Amino acid sequence: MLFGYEWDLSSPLAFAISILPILLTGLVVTIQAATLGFAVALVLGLVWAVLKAVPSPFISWPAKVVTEFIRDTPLLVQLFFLYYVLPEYGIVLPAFMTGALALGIQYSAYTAEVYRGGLEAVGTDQREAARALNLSPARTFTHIIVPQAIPRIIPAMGNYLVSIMKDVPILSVVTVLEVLNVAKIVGDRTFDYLIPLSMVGGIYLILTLVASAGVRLLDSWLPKQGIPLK
Amino acid sequence: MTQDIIHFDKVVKRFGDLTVLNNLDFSVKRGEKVSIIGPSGSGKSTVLRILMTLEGIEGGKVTVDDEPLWHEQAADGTLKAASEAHLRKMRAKLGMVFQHFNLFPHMSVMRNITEAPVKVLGLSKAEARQRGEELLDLVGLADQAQKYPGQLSGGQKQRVGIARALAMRPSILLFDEPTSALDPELVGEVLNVIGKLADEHDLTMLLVTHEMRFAREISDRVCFFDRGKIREEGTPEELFTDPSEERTREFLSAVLDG
Amino acid sequence: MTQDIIHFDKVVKRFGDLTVLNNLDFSVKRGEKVSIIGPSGSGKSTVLRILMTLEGIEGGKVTVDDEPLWHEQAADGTLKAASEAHLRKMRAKLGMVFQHFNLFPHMSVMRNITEAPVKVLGLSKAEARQRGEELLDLVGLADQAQKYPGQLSGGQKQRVGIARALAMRPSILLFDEPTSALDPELVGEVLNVIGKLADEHDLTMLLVTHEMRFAREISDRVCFFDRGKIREEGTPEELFTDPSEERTREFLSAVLDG
Amino acid sequence: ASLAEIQESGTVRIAVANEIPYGYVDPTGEALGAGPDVAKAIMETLGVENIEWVTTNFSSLIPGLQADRFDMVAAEMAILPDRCQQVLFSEPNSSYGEGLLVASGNPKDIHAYEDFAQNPDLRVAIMAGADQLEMMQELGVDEANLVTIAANADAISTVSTGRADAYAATSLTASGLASQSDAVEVAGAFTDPIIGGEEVRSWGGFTFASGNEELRDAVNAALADFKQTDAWAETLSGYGFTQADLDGSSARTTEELCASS
Amino acid sequence: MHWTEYFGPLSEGAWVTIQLTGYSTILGAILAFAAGIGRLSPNLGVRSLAIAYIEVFRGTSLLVQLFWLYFALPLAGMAIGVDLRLPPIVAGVLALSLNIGAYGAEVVRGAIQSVHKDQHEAARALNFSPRQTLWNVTIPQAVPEMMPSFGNLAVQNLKDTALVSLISLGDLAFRAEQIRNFTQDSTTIYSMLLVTYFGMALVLTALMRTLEFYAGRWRTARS
Ligand SMILES: Nc1ncnc2c1ncn2[C@@H]1O[C@H](COP(=O)(O)OP(=O)(O)OP(=O)(O)O)[C@@H](O)[C@H]1O
Ligand SMILES: Nc1ncnc2c1ncn2[C@@H]1O[C@H](COP(=O)(O)OP(=O)(O)OP(=O)(O)O)[C@@H](O)[C@H]1O
Ligand SMILES: [Mg+2]
Ligand SMILES: [Mg+2]
Repeated sequence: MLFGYEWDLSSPLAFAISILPILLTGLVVTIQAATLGFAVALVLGLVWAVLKAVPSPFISWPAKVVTEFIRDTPLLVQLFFLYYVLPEYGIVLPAFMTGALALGIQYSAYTAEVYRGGLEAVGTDQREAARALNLSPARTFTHIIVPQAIPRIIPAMGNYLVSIMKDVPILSVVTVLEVLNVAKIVGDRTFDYLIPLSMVGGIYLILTLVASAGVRLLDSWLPKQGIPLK
Repeated sequence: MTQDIIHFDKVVKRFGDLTVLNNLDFSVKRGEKVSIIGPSGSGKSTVLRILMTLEGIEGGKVTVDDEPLWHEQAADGTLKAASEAHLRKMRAKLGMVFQHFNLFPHMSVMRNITEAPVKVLGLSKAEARQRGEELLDLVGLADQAQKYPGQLSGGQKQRVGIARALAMRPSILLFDEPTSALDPELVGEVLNVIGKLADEHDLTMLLVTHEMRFAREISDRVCFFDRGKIREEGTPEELFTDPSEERTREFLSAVLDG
Repeated sequence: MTQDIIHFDKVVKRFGDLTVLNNLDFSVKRGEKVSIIGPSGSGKSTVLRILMTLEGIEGGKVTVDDEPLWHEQAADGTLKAASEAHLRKMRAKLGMVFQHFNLFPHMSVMRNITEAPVKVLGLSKAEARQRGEELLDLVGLADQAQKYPGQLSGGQKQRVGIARALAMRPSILLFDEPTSALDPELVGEVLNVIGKLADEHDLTMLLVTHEMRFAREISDRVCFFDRGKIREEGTPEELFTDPSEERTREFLSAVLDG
Repeated sequence: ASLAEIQESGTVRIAVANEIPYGYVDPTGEALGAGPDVAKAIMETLGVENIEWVTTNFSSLIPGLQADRFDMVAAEMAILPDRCQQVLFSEPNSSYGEGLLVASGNPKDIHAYEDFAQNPDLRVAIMAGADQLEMMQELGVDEANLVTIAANADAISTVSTGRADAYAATSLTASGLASQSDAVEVAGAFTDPIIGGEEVRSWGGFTFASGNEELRDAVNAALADFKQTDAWAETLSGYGFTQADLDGSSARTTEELCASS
Repeated sequence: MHWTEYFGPLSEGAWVTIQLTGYSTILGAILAFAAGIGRLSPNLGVRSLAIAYIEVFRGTSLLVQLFWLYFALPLAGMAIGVDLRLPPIVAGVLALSLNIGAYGAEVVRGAIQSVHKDQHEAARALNFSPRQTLWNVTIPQAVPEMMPSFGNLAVQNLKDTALVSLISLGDLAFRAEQIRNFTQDSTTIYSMLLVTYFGMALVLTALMRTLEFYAGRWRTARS
């Protein structure tokens, strides 16, 4: 029994059907962790992108080193670091929060690049036209650059959301009961890993195929030139 | 107040090791229409971009309307590098039409024209819209106000570019090869609009172009640029029919044949 | 064995809805040098590409050296679509020089020329290299054998392209606008090499070109293509000095002025 | 591998789950603990010179045996009916009672497993695959209050940071962990859980893949002899087993343990 | 235990990590080429197989794949009477390379498709067989195109090796866990671990850049 659901070992099919609700509770956690991690990555990535673009090397250079460091070290180790080291300094986050934070930090290094690429893809000629019209730098950024960068940024971000989802199982090592961990526990208890783990594979395949199709659809819906304001 | 609305005094402009303008002296009178011609890389665009404050200068002084452009008077009377506020004030005197139009692709034609007047000049939306309609009428696009730039032909785009620059009521209008990115059959409509402007307004116009026939028609004066200097200047007749410099002759024979 | 080395018999070629060749009849004699001229989109390249087996046909029959090109004899004597083996055999008779040279950028000039003889004809490396040296000598590039295409000028690249095609010892050589991607000052060197080939070899040559003077010099016959048909053909003198069709006259006057 | 193959090659692969004091590997690669030390003595008797130690997660021990990743487990795994259906157990090598690891000062005042059933605000950590899970379920503890950790070593951090209020493990594990850190301690005045009318006591033995009866029988024979010696008692008490634990180890047979419930 | 004593076990783990990265990157590259080329094959069977492989391994989580190979595959093997009990090192290398190979396949496919159609026509006119065209013309030109992406994938692969510690393979992350087990000295051990991975990634990046330079020498050859 797990989460109040019994399983039925009478036949492989009955077993698979009986553990599906259990796995789906895990899937909910997976999606929650991915969503929260993605939100962190979106915000933190923007911070990195802005810091890296600051003209002063005293700010941009450390930001570059830090993001490179984040990008070049394994999520698993970063997760362990946050989970075991932060409490030594009095910061105790629940496992789920720590996991989402780790996902967010790891992916912020990637989303920062997406922001940078999206903003840089809006050519200098647009900045110059805005300047010639005496638009203020702030207005140029919010009303000229950003609306044109968004359609380039959104699909790339969508792809990272799919990637984050695939990294959520790593959170199982810090007791987060996402779908893989749930399947593993079912396996530990029934000594049958084949069915639960294969089901997790299948669930993931469906999830990512659907999500990727969604991203492609979104991409085709977005106007190519920019998001018209109003 | 002198007659000159634009004055370059020994202006030096470098890109890294490359000196693009080398002690350039150059001036334009109020209301004058001046064409700049010359080989590629001779610094023609650079002159316009310095005026539009898109590029800084390394030496000398530029004056617009008797005020230094890239400098301002410090409290103690000496000149110091211009502040952004000073540049904003000066920039209001100038408008620019770009080679590649540089319209905002995410805004409708009308929004392209009204955005800056509303946000920068503080016009009401209604005023800006009315002025926009007049200008679109002027450039012959009254019926295209609600389209997006992506839906227009090159010639139409450039005419929107001209309307957008005019909407800011500049006293000087800069054109950087306004027709060279257009298909040949679209060049005429844009030149027509520019010609109309030249005839009907007392705007000061500074025009970089490769359209020799057109330069000849509309200009009060033509300047031949070569390697960051004015090699020769004069009325269109003088320059086109009887250039005094060998270099000018060479250039003209090459472009008029081509 | 007939005199014709190439024979198009009511050939039909379509791209989707567009019929590019419409019952084309056309033939070339052994050793003949034929130029194809005509407006853009008239199907000139398509003829060469069908011969080189880069495009299939939708109707009619093409014969090369008295053998069907796009068909082969089935066991029961009927014609069926050509197999890849048949195409390979037929392709060995033809060589092609492309407008954009299409050299292999990752191979040295010598390897560009020797790769196919070694891999396809089975020559030894030494043989292929010797033949390569002779050919580079012929096209005047004996000293460039070790360079990569990226290090050559356009005219040099095209001469390598010619040497590469010749290295396969084709009996028919096809040229698709071999000079139109070149800067004007480089055209001469390529035309020289082609002229030399035309004079000294008994190769059959089929040449699509916009160089009218050159077509006149080297061709035994000139064909004027228009909308997928041969509108008029004849010796260069006939066609260039006294075309009988109005359409030909128009075309010639347009290109000879330009 | 079968007994014959092991004796032929002179090498046996034995797994531990890195649990102090049952079976663990120190950073130099030396295997220590009640299981490994006894296994070493047994292998010497059986004439196997070479032992390859494998460290793995507790929950991977049974799958590992089934997948032939090692020949034997020396983790003092509790002999339980469910497990008997999957693998073979030797006769008990040790017996041990339960314990609880709590944060220093025992702020939540926890003294028994039953506390978690009675107070739904308390969260208890257990190790993945360990038998404390069954006990908690028998006692009616809410699943939502169980925190499953992957290894013993994570317990200190889990408990000291308040991610769980206690860690339920055997008394030896709890005291071993308590000695490693000042942030945690063993819950005092602990009462063993009573399940099915009996105080819980576990019997640990060596574990083998099903079908490998020969190896098990050989180990059983050597173990029976070794348990008669002082060396056995010294080894176990050296790791903190009490006299009651030592006496208790012979109180049940594997057959009884596998059949019960 | 003093922190300097961590170096011994950590360097043993680092060596395992390096080997894992090396083997799985090479095997992954082979799989990437096979599947990338297979995806473009005119043969429907080959193409479907390649697409299925790519989608399955890109569409599921690496950790799920790893656990499946390690825990579930032996049971599947038992069910059909085949011994599929892979040793951890084999399961680890296999999972890593299958995963990275699926991502690499898309890179290979993209690079092959980026080779201009002109090149295929020239090869055809010279009577190269399709196979000769692929190996002598297309792939040599596609390789420099792939190298930057392969560099990123190699670093990704290095990072992913940390996951094999979860199936008890004695890599760098596993050794670190073992030490933490003993000393509970999380800050030091994880800091050392992060820095070591970072250092290895920098070296790997430099290595891939060098390789990229050699693969694309003809591209930089300009007059
Ligand atoms: N941002 C820049 N950085 C470096 N060099 C520049 C830059 N902008 C212009 N240049 C160089 O300055 C020189 C003059 O450029 P400019 O654009 O003024 O020439 P131009 O006369 O307008 O030529 P064209 O007719 O080709 O537009 C050229 O050699 C150009 O390469
Ligand atoms: N692959 C293709 N798909 C669709 N249409 C094609 C294709 N190749 C050629 N065409 C069309 O076929 C017609 C004839 O093309 P072809 O290249 O033979 O013309 P051409 O006489 O060589 O012209 P040019 O002088 O411009 O090279 C053109 O209208 C062209 O657009
Ligand atoms: Mg210019
Ligand atoms: Mg053509």
